[in-house]
Amino acid sequence: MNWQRLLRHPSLVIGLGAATAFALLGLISLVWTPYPIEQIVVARRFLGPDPAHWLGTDHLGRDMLSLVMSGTLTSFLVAFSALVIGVGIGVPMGLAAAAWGGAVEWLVLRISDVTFAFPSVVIAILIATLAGPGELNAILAIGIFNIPVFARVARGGALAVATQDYVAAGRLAGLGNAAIAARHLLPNIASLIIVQATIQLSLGILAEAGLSYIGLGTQAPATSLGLMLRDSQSLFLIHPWLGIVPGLTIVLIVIALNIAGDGLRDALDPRLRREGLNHGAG
Amino acid sequence: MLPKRATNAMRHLPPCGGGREGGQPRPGFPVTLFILRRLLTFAATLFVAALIIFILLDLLPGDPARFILGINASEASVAALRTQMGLDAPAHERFFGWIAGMVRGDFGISATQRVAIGGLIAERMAVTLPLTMMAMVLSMLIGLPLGIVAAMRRGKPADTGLMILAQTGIAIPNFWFGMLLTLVFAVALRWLPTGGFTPWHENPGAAFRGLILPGLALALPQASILARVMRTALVDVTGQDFIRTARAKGLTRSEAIWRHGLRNAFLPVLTILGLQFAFLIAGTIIVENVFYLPGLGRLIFTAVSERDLTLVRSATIVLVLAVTATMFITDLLYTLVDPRLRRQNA
Amino acid sequence: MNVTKPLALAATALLLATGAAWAQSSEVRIGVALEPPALDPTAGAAEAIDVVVYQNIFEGLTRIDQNGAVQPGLAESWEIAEDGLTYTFSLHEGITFHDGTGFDAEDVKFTFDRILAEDSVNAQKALYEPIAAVNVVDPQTVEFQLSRPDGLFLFNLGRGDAVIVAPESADNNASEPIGTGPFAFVQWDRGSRVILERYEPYWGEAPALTKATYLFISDTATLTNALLAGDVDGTNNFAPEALAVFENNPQFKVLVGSTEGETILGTNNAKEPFSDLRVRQAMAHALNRQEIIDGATYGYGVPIGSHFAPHHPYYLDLTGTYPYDPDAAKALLAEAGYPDGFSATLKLPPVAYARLSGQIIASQFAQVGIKLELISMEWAQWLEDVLGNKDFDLTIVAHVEPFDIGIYADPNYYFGYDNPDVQALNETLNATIDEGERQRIAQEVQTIIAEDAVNGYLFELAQTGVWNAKLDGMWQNAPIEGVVLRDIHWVE
Amino acid sequence: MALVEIDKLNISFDGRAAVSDLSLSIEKGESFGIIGESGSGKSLTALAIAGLLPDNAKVSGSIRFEGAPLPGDERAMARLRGRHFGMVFQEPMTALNPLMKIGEQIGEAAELSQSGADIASLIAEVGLLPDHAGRFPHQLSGGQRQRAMIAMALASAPDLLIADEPTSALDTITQALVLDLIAEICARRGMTLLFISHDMRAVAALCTRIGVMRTGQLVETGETQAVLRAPKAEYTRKLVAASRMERRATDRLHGDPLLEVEQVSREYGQGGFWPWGRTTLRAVDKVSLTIAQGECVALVGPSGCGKTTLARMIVGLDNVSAGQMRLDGQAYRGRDLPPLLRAGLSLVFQDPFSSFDPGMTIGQSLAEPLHLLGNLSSAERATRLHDAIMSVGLDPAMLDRYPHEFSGGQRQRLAIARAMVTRPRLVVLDEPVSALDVSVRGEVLNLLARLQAEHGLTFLIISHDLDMVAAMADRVLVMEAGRIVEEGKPADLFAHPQHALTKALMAAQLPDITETSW
Repeated sequence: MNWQRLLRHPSLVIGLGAATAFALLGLISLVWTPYPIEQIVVARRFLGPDPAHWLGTDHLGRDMLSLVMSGTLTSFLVAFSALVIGVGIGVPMGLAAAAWGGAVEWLVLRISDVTFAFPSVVIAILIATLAGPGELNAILAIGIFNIPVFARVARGGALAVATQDYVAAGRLAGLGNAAIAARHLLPNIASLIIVQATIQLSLGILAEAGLSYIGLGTQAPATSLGLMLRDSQSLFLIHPWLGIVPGLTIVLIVIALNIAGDGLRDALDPRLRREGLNHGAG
Repeated sequence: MLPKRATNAMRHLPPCGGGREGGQPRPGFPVTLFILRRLLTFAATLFVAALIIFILLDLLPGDPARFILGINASEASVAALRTQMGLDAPAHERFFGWIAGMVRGDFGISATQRVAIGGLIAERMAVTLPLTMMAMVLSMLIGLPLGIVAAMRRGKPADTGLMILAQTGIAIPNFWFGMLLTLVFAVALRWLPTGGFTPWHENPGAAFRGLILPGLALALPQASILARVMRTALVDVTGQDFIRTARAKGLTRSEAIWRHGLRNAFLPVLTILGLQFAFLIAGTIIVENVFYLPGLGRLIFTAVSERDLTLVRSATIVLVLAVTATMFITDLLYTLVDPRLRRQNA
Repeated sequence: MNVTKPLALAATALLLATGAAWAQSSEVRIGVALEPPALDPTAGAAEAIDVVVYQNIFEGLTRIDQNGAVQPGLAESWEIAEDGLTYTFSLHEGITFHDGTGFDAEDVKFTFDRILAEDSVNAQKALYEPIAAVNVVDPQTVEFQLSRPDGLFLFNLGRGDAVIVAPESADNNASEPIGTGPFAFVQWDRGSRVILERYEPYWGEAPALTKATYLFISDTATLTNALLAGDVDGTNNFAPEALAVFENNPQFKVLVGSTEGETILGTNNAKEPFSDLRVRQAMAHALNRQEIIDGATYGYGVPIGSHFAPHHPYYLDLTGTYPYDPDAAKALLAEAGYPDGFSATLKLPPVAYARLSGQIIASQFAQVGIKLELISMEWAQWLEDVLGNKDFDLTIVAHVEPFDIGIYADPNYYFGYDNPDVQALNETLNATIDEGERQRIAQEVQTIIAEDAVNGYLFELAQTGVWNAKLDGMWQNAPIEGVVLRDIHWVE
Repeated sequence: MALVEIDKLNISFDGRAAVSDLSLSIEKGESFGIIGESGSGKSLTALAIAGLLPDNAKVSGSIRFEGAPLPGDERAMARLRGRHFGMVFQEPMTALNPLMKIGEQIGEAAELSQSGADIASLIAEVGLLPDHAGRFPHQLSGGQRQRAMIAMALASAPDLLIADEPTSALDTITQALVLDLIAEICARRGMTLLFISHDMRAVAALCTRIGVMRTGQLVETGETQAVLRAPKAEYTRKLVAASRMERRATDRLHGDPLLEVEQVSREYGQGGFWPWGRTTLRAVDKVSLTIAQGECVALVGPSGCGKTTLARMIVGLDNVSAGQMRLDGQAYRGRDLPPLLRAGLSLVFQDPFSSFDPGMTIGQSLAEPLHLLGNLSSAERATRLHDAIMSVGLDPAMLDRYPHEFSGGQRQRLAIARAMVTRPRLVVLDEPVSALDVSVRGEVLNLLARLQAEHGLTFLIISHDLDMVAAMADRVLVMEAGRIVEEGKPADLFAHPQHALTKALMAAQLPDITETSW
């Protein structure tokens, strides 16, 4: 597999390119935004797009472009951190279930069942009441939700790989369960995990928006795309622009990620078309 | 770069560990036993979930008694109310009391609303459940036919167009979509109410109308996902040997897909439908806010902000029950649809 | 902004075209943001309870009118003894509760005994502590013995917390309220609405409305849509940011009035560095009130310089005490030993004015070097953290009790202000009945707390109602919480 | 008039030719066979006749059925297929709709062709029991499924039966039965047969005329006996030669016992976590056997007889339920095999495509067992890898390459190299050549024989291929239902089988191609 082969999938190139562009836009906000987003000048609010403020200003006179940049970063950060939690815990769980089997597998499946039984919003509500709303809450809620998703995908993929003779060959060579999981199972389900990760990333961005919208996610003075939508909601009839900008940004990022996921699926392995069907997750 | 997997080899894998011919007739596995086993797992899941909820809520900061009495209440009044609400008992007594109560169907009394929680939850379920069902049905009515059309017209403009539409549908946050729907169909056209809910017994028609817009808002992303899943599943099935067999029998490609493909393609769709219920439940919590529907999600939301612990935990466990029960039912349905699973147990 | 105008215009045009489809009738649907947790105003502090029941289902011996004045209620008249310690009330005749039971002096005695009982769960029990005894003279006469004079006694009797309940029904009032008011409770679809209907045997003048429905819509955008679509006829307090939707729309009328809500930057006076007067003065100088009012209330708030409602006759304009002056703020901070400012937390309850003001204040404070960390919390947690445990640096909250300057005399109150002078003045004020004297004392207290910069004084919340243009009789001001239906009617 | 006439058929995918310039004709009533290895285009040719090629196939040339060109219209073609063609495919498991009962599937075919065929009699005709009609495909054995497929193909009373590798997924005994059934039915109904297989013997047994295909081209065609006895094409000659097994084993002196299996049983609990509802399946039942140093022992038996389970326990992939094994006198129960002892054992898998991790280089895979020997110096490791790959006749430069770069035969050599890298004494070979094309089987077997001779290896071969066993083994063990039922030298055993199973296995042996007497 090389880059040229990947580049033969236009959807992957377009999707990945667009998603990367948004991620970069967010990353730039770490070092530079046109205006600081905490800086409120009420007298300057509701300005339309003009050379000083390319996307205008919001209800507190903050620069919309700066907010979108920073909000994109937050959205990505939340979704990505949640992804790290999901992959970091879910994949080892799934691998352990496949490699050890028996009681370990039973336990992993039951843990997945219980975790899955809690809708992410409910997790978010419970955490928010314990620790207060905020990005961390959103990360945890989405992350916990991601765990069983990755556990199932990893287990399913690893079980298929585990029936391969080279895994038996590894066992013959004296490898233990952990070594089998690390040497043979993990690398061979990596593409499956990457594709699922792309999907979960896009779902994470949507979930962050939803959580921020009901007030459980990102809190001012920080901003996220979901929070911008929330703030603009009641002003939609008067200043629709304030809602359209973050709303469209979310839609575009999610589409970009999904297209990239589809492209990756096609490029990495045609067989994933069938296995990686967990698109409902999220 | 990532390794290419030995895809050919997979085809040759025996279904179980034995010889590659994999051929002995297998004894049927008793279905009742399977159901019993799933039921036990189901109950265990619920119990663990209840324990988690209880532990989390027991840690909650904020005193419901203080909340009820507000900013100027005296310490004595607050303490009196706390005792009255039974917040002084030890944790394990409260937990098992709660569980035992639920088993009897007694969910206790709401701390802030002072009425039986069972009734409160039942009232809210009369909104949330139909709403979820409505969304489920709508998403199937929209998603499945579109998915089938796309699969049948694979690679043609109709397919591309539908899949672009589906991508967009997945990407639009449902609460935002809900608001846009309201603006068009309720505010501008006045075809449907902006929100609110008329109880079923009062006017079933009005109740139904009240659920259409929120149902649509919830259904859009799920319909898009379903359309994609349906399409992929059908395209996959189309490549299977038994479709070729069916064509060899004298069916055209599309006849073969209709007669043999759809039912098989429905298996992955069923899995997704089961998962979707959980997302719809989560989605209702958000959408109920947009349409001021008195659903279970808002009940939990309000109860949390009022620190009504007994209500929160019972309402949460009911949500968890709904999700778990759906997974259970999906399992059973799967067993019904797929005869291969009737003997298996994993 | 150019893009927005056409859309707003289009929406308006559409509405004009379709018109308010609602047939003129004697029914009204009112949108309110918060749903009450229960409907018994004597057993909970939630403002939302009063919004539904006050003066509609329940009545007190006196009632407060829309200007905040005390009017006769269930008591048609009263006499006050010379010493101000004995009040004798003559009750109206022929009053019945909605369940048909009669109302008499025994019910009054029951109500107040219940408020003052050991296990009382009345949120405002403290207000009624001066009552030493309630004596039934005859079925139409009841006598209150006070342990000390109380200038606000008649007002307090008119509050929702002191409405008269019957012993037969008091225990069920939380879910099935039974009072003596012009409207009787019909049903409560929890999470959705409360329906009231005119109580035909009402003792007083019959209201024009026959039915009122309160719809609970917390989301501003949703409420906007509901109003525009005609699903709701009005709301008593609409989020100011979206008022522009209705301001130039002839289908609607916007009622802007006053409330008793002094919005303050609550400051923990007992804690470093806020225990230093210079720090508090610096913060006062750093506040740009007008920007906060514009940003958080879209200009609808009235600036205040102390803890007192501007529409009250005793009000003294003290907004100039510490004018907006960042340089002075920096100088004061340097003098107090914080030349580079300091960091503090700002705990915000879940209300729009607090969350918005918090962001603006954080931005303003940043300019003088004070770095604020905003912490959003639910009411229950806010009550526990801020009010209960006094675990906070700064907070923003509106104090909606009428004439509540007395809280500055309580050193245990959450902002921890301990000034013997104010405490002494408050005691005198409570015992004083002479109007002129009361005004003088009240103004002195206002001045002291303003100069001490106990809290940051921001603005008086405005009441911004949006109603169908054909509705009349709504209260413009909110001297007390409630949406009083009594005078509301449709006009052609 | 020929029933089917193919003229200059070309099939290509994305510009790559899969079948080129193929012309042949099949006469009414004859049995025509196409022989070819994987990728030769034989199946595509069959699909082309039935109009079932994949969408992305580019086709040119003409195919005529009963003198008329195949209709281009999908519906007309479908009806033609339904009435006149019957098809049987290789994998009966995937070729049957898993969600429909057998009877319904057969009934559908009858209904579509309007043949009015009776399902019950069809089921009886293919040797199934009446109650099989009510079963789902997964409830049948492989042979039964293939019989059901045949019944389905017959339901339309077709003129032409196309059988595409109908027996290659079946075990020997079942294969023979199914082939007999096809031959018998064709003869009885006077049906034309197009039989496609890589198995020369099966084709020889069934067909009057054959064509040999290689890389999309028909290299030779003619009367079966003529082609097989006197092949004209070089490729045909090679195939014919490869299909004959020569005995490679020489009588050797055997040393002391190397492996002793003592009363070993293996039971599987089925039913999962909960204790009730469990049933016990005894896969291996008190098996005892001894293999001497330097011996080559073959374990034969039908699928599901427990031979693979036994092998897995011997190599330490699974634990015995009862009994024990000894390697070099040291007792073990399976997975408890200590590393150094493990190094003395190795296993060569059946499927060369799945026996290498696609993400690892050949060198990494080959080096994996080396850590059983403790810490080797990197020079020592390099030497071992070098020796191992040289010993199977491959280039050490291949160590840095990835599995997908190799053909099946090369991979099986590499798998053998991996088995040799620890310089084991006992090598277990699980169907070592059955997944390989006929033409490379001989090479791999020769390699194994050479290695055994050079290194004094002991072999345990698991197989159901009696020819191969006869060629390789010193001693044969016959296994059925978890027990060893007969044992002996191959010559004796096959000449005078005692046990019913051995007799059945012998009977199922297809006659040697040149022995077929038509």
